[in-house]
Amino acid sequence: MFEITTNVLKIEDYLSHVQDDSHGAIVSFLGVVRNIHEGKSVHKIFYECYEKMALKQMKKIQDLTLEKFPMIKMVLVHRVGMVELQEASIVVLTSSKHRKHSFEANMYIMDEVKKLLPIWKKEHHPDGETSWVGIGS
Amino acid sequence: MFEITTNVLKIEDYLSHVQDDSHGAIVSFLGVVRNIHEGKSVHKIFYECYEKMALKQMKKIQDLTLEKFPMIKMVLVHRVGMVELQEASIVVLTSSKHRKHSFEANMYIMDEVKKLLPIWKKEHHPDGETSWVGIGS
Amino acid sequence: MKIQIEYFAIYRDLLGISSEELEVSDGLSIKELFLQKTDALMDRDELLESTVFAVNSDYEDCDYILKEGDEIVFIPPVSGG
Amino acid sequence: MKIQIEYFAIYRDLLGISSEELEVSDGLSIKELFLQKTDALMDRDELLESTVFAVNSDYEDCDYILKEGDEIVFIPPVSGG
Repeated sequence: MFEITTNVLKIEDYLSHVQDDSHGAIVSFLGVVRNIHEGKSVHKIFYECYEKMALKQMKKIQDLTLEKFPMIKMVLVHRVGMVELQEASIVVLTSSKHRKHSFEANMYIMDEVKKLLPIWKKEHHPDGETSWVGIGS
Repeated sequence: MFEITTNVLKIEDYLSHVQDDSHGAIVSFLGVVRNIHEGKSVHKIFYECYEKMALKQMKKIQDLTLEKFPMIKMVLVHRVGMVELQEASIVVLTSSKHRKHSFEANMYIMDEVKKLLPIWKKEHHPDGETSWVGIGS
Repeated sequence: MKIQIEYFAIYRDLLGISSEELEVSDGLSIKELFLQKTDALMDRDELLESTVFAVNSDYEDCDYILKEGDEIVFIPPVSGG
Repeated sequence: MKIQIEYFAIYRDLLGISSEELEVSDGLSIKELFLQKTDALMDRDELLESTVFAVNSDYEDCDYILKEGDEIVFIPPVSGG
């Protein structure tokens, strides 16, 4: 499953979606807001999303992942709106029989997320300034 | 940090140990009891541990990991005693600035766990039989 | 023919609008549309270089020819995750 | 000299004890100790092949020579995780 939400993200809320009696390995990735980016202090980040397209691209990432790793279960959730320091902006869960595929699928999903999802960060700095990540900086 | 426990394992109980304002990526691995192993049905597993040595080897794994990935934080917890279907026997958490090291360190820790920890599984089958994993089978 | 442009992130900030419906001539490419809309912006060339294009929620090349009813978005470098 | 053996997992099941203190002769290797203790077991060769040895909570080679006070464990294939 995949979704976009404004809620606080917790791994345990999504664990049941990847549980399977025949799966022995669950890998989860949490991307959290950190206090520095390219040398500049950050105290929170606003995540903006082109939601219609983001959901279409999430579906594509899910299809690509299940084609490459047919036996896994996966969860991909991105939070949008204002995210505070050390809160999570993304959670990715993968499960499979053995750990190798759970790790590989999880890394693959994150690589595709970074390439495909139309989501943008506006960093809020302690001095009150803001800047869009990845352009004009 | 590392420990051996008889308690039910939950990721959220250990997250605070890897949180760090400068870290943006938290990877967790949960090893859970699955219902089949080498073609035989399993309904629970008894984990036995040579605790004194296991703790010494966990310390060694932690030292090796922090030498290889100096900037990470990590948690390694193994449960012992009877573990039911879909309960976790191990949780490994790693955090770092970026996701690459969190994933790599987590996989590295699990590889070392499988090699070094003196912990043994006695599988309980639905027919009441039991068998030690990895020998005489 | 009519198309729709949705503006996000830096483009909404730079152009001051979040969407518009537009009448465009047949045969216009998405890159030409981009150059028209960003004509007044400083660093337009730098923006073009780092921007990709979406048509109806899919990525498209910059030489894509606009069609009636298309929903267009200029996609600055994404930074999800 | 005296040593201590702790038995775990399949060795405790096969030998029926969980630990023992033992008087051994000088110069005995850990492999020789293993062969003495498992003399009566079926599949002893197979067990030897898949077993490694621990002395005072560290892994040691099978030709390790026992020392006074050592704590010895025969380690069948580990299956943690």
